[in-house]
Amino acid sequence: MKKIAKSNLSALFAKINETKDLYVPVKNGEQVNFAAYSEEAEVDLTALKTVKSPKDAFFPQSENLYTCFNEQGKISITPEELQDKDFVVFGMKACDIKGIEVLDKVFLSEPVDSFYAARRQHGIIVGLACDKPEESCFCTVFGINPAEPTADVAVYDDEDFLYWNALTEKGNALTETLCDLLEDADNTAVENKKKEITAIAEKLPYANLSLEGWNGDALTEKFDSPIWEELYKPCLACGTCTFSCPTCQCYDIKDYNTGNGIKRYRCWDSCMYSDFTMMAHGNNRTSQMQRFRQRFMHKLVYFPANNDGMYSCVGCGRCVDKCPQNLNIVKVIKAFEKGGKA
Amino acid sequence: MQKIVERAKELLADGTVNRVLGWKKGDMCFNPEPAFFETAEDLDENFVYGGFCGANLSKYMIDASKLEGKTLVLLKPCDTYSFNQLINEHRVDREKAYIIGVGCKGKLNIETIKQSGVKGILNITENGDMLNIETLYGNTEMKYSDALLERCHVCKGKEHKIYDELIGESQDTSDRERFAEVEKIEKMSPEEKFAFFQKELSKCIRCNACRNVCPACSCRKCVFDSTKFDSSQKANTDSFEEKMFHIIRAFHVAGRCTDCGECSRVCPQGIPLHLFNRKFIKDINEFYGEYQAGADVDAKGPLTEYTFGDCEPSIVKERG
Amino acid sequence: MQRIGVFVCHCGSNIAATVDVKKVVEMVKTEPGVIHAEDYQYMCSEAGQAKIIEAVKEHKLNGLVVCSCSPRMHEATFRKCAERAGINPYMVEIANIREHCSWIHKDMDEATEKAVILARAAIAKVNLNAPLQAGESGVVKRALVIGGGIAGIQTALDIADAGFPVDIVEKEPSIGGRMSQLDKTFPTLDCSACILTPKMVEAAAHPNITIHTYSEVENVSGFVGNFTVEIRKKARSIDMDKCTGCGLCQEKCPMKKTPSEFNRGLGNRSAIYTPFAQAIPNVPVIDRNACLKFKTGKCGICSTVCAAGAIDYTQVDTMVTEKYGAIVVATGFDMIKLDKYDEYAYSQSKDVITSLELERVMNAAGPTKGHLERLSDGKAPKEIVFIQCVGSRCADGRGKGYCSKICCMYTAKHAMLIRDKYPDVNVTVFYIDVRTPGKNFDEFYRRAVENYGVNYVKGQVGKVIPQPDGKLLVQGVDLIDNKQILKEADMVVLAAAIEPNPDVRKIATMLTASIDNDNFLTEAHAKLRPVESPTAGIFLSGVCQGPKDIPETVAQAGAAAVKAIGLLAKDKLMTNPCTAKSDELLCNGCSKCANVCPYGAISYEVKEINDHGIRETRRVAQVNNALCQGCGACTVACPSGAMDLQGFSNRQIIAEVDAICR
Amino acid sequence: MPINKEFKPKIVAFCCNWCSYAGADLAGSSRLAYPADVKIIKVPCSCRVNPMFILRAFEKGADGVIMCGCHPGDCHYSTGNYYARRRMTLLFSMLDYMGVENGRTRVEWVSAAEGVKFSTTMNEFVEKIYSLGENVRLGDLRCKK
Repeated sequence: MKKIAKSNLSALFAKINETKDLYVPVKNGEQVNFAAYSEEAEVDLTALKTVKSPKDAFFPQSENLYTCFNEQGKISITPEELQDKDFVVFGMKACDIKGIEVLDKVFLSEPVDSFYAARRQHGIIVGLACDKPEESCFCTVFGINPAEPTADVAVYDDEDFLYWNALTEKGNALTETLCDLLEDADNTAVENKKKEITAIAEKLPYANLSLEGWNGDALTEKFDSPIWEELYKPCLACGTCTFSCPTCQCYDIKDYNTGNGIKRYRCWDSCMYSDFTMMAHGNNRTSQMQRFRQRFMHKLVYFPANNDGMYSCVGCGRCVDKCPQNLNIVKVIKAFEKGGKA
Repeated sequence: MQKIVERAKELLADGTVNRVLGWKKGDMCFNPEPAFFETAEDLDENFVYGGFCGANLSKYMIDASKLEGKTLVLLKPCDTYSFNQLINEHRVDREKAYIIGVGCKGKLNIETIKQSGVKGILNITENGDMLNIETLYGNTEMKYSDALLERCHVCKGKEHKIYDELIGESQDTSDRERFAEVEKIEKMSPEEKFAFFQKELSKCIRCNACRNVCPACSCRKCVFDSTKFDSSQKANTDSFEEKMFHIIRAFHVAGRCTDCGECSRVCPQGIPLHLFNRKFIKDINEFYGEYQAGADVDAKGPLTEYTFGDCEPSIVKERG
Repeated sequence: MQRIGVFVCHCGSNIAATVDVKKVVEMVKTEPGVIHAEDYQYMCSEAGQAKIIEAVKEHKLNGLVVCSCSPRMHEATFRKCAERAGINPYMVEIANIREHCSWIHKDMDEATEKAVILARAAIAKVNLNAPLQAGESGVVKRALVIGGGIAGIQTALDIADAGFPVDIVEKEPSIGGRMSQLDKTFPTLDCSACILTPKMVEAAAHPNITIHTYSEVENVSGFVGNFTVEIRKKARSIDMDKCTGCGLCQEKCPMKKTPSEFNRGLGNRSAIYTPFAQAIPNVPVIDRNACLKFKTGKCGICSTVCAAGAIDYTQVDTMVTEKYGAIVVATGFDMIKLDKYDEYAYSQSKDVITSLELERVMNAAGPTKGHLERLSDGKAPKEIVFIQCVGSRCADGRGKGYCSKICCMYTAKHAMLIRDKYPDVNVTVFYIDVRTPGKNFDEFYRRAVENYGVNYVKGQVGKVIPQPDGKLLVQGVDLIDNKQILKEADMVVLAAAIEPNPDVRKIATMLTASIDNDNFLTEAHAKLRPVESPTAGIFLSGVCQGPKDIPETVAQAGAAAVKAIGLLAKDKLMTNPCTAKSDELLCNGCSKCANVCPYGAISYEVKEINDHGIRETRRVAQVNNALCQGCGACTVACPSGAMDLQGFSNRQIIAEVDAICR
Repeated sequence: MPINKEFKPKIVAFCCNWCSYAGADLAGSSRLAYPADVKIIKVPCSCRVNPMFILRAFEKGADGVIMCGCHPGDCHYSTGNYYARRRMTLLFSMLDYMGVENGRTRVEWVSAAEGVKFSTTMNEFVEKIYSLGENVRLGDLRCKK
């Protein structure tokens, strides 16, 4: 266990930034999002949840795959280079880290996504224990402990100090490079902090949410339920839930015409969009009810059915906070618990 | 609220309407959702109308207009402008709507409350002019007027522009100059203006919430989703794309936007999107005479009208 | 992707001197879609065109780009050439490398580079071109004239003389219009009835003219060459075939106290009446609101006295539906209401009258049998004041912003006639300006001043105050002498502004003809197409388009007739294929496009749409290709991009932009 | 004109078929020079110009966009340029509001007889764009070479 005075954090960031790329929660206006570190950036470690999850660091909202260039009829193709520089994502929460595990299931199973794999290889996660869990949090429902981020390094914020606990080899290596700035510390403060967090976590309004019945066996029963018809109606078909979600992994591949060539890129897509998986004949899901159902069935039924029971929801509560019309996965789960007419 | 429920039940019972479009209680006091009710029991059990019922229900009437029979829709004063505009554009059917204009004393913004530093909110109760806030980390309070949505501070007035009947009292909440923010930006240097919008728009994640909630953005297929225009985009790949999207979106609703403020309410990144629409409104007022979209159901709209003596585009330069 | 041939013209040395045409050919060869590129001395020559045709055949081209002079010069040539080569003429685009390039640039490298870019833009466009077919539509060889005043009569006569059947629809019981109410006409002072009546008779007798009086247009559908019009023939209560026009019924009618419209309410008429003696048709109508028979069921005198048995109390309105190729609007004008100008005491004194009322007073068939007398007490006036511009050129919003144009002349006429017949009567005219452009008009006005001693005062009248002794105290100002004027008058005549017939807005809506804020119909072009409405097949005759005097009205009536004849003479109309087209799957039915269409070419249909398997009833825009002129206003008004313009589609223009900016 | 060999601006001119395109032709036949940086796109009427086209030009790297149409009152289609005028006024005002240099956009009414005006306008506009330099505030970086 190490520690660093919070007043000295900028030195720590600067040090990391010397050799690696560094992503930290940065405040812009009233919103905090992960962004590349710079001296001018207003780093904010107090915000519990960034608006967008930090999955961007591993699976960017948009990334180039390759570039075609046309010069007088001669076409050249340049693939985008894979990530080859180490980078640190500082301040990820336990739920977001679990979100990356969900993405791993998708992108690291065959066929492996080389862009994602390269980022995972070079990415070092510094997890920050949740100082003050909020009312929309329900990570514990998915067996996540907000006090124990399963990162390369787990960090605890306690008054004047950040406590630093390397958990993996990558974490140790990073700690090594920062040894000048970190000092040794005992576990007391961290243990107290963990107890504090756990105590709050137990009191969270959604702590007792039950996932009973949400598994692959319930596929037809859930799919055919009339409850969806009642639930989806206020849905605007926007992508707020999808784009703030730490586990959503759908993307679209598109071409951008630069005038002299094409940049082929992929970008996040949302199953809530009416043109999601649009094909020449039209769309395989023709109504918003079907699209709405797809999102939750995928998170709570299809994904666990195909991934040894791992849900592709981590209870971060971003969709609970951000849905413009106040729909969310918690309301869906509760509606089914009640059998409709929530 | 009880009055609304009673009246809604009467109208359901006597067959005037087949369903009620209102707000349903959430699992927290601050997250009610728009909902359709078809039975008296459902209304009794789930209906809510309170400070957090900010959602403008008029756009849901596009789909409700296609349903059998009439829908009772609850519209706040500002929502009625949107409804009128939708009638004007033949997107909703007046005959399919029974409108109860509901009173409004300003709607609350949970984001504003959270941004004031309140964390772990469990319950919020109104207590006169104050809100009592119960949280995981103790209790606190806040003035009702400090927790309002931006749009309520520049309220167009509490008069319903269209309704079949009215229920409930309203309170004036306007305490800011509608165009003050726009004017502030207009006074900036080009560099400052650019920096301001660059900073705000860099947050955009192209979730389309602003577009999808907007009652004026009622296109079956948005140009930004359509391949027809070669404008189909999804990504925030380059900062230009967000600019293009927001300029064109504002342009497409120019003269049609009622300034209902839903875009700014729903933006997950808190981008003050109303600053685009309100700029157009201000320009239209200055260049072509005062115009409030949705105030008059038969209005032609400033961009489908003209006069010989309209100002030239060079006015932009001349104003400096 | 098309198979495109690019043909670069030297235009002698016009292009080749500053643009390296060989290099252009080389550069464009690698552009997407280009199969073949060549240059030639004169592409527009027979030999040049032969090269194009040959290349089309050899390389199986389906799109052509010609880099040459302006399309305004030879686009038509190359389109015809394409047609001869067997490809659609709209698959041709011109890159203007002469007017827009070689002629304005000196540096060869610069001009060549620009020529290549212009060619690229044209190639990018052709890649998205689609073959277009000019449509054809038939022409119904019959015209409708709405309004039976001098404008309508003249237009109808001219069209009828050219051999086409014409129908006149007039809402009053007789044709004749305003001109029939006038006494004399300027500048020659002929009797109005003497020159109008023969025209009316001629129209009534013309084998090609059908007159529907006491009738109104109820509904119009269709488009240029093929309008369908429903006409309501109001119940006249007289069998027109039986009536001999003997007039006995009117003489015997006991209800004689109805104010006469024809005499502007200054005299009375019977309940069964013809508006005036020379009415055409000379068949009376029964005013059912005034008739005792209709009000109480008792009476029936007219029926008793009618030897021809023409009276028919049971008649009902009938509808006539007819097809027309062209429609001429000649709805004319009326005087404005003077209720906003009460300072002139029009409502307070019988001796304050409008100029049109004065026409009736001075007319031998009018309420005073042509004697100039005060309507209050029948005394001969000694002092008459004319006030000009009552409601015209009005900046304060009470009246009209425009000049009514005819008032200066008719006031000079009135003043002159009065001074001529009653030399002891003093005539004073208050005016803002005297406007007398027109052949012999200024001479006429000067005669009034110089030979007849009419007192013209430049200045406005503030107030007319009726005095207890029946006189009218006129408070005015003389701007030239800069003094207040107080004048006691026996009569005051107001030159009230004229305004389009109020019914015209309803008619314009039916015709989808555009109309301005003053209710004047708008011309297709203010200068170059002054007698056509922007809506194809609709023509404008007379004051419905703007204030006019009789000679101008007759001239315009003839011009409108010629335009209509030009249309009717055609067997088929070719339609411009570059028209707007609505994508029903994207259309919201919001009407923004229709709001900006100057031609009324967009209508809406509620129909079932199959949107990739989802069937829904939707309101969608439809473009009438016969009416659309291809301006594209609708395409920008449309937020969803459902409305696009063929030949200048969104994607085509964007492709050009991209090609230029890359 | 300032000589800056490095900077070659891209300038798009939308010209209506009936007046301004003919005005440009007249400038050409009168040999009234203007810089080759200006490339003309023919549209039937200024009302055909969608704000999207203008943003598209900037996106793809244009440094200035000018729209020319018939003088108000002279539109071949009667009313097209009135609508265009309102649209462009609002669009330009918005671009200005967002900090884009307002000299990069312009509307000029040029009749078929005004070859001189066309040429003068283009010379002025190009000069303005040179003085503003490269357009960095609007435009997609992916299109920059």
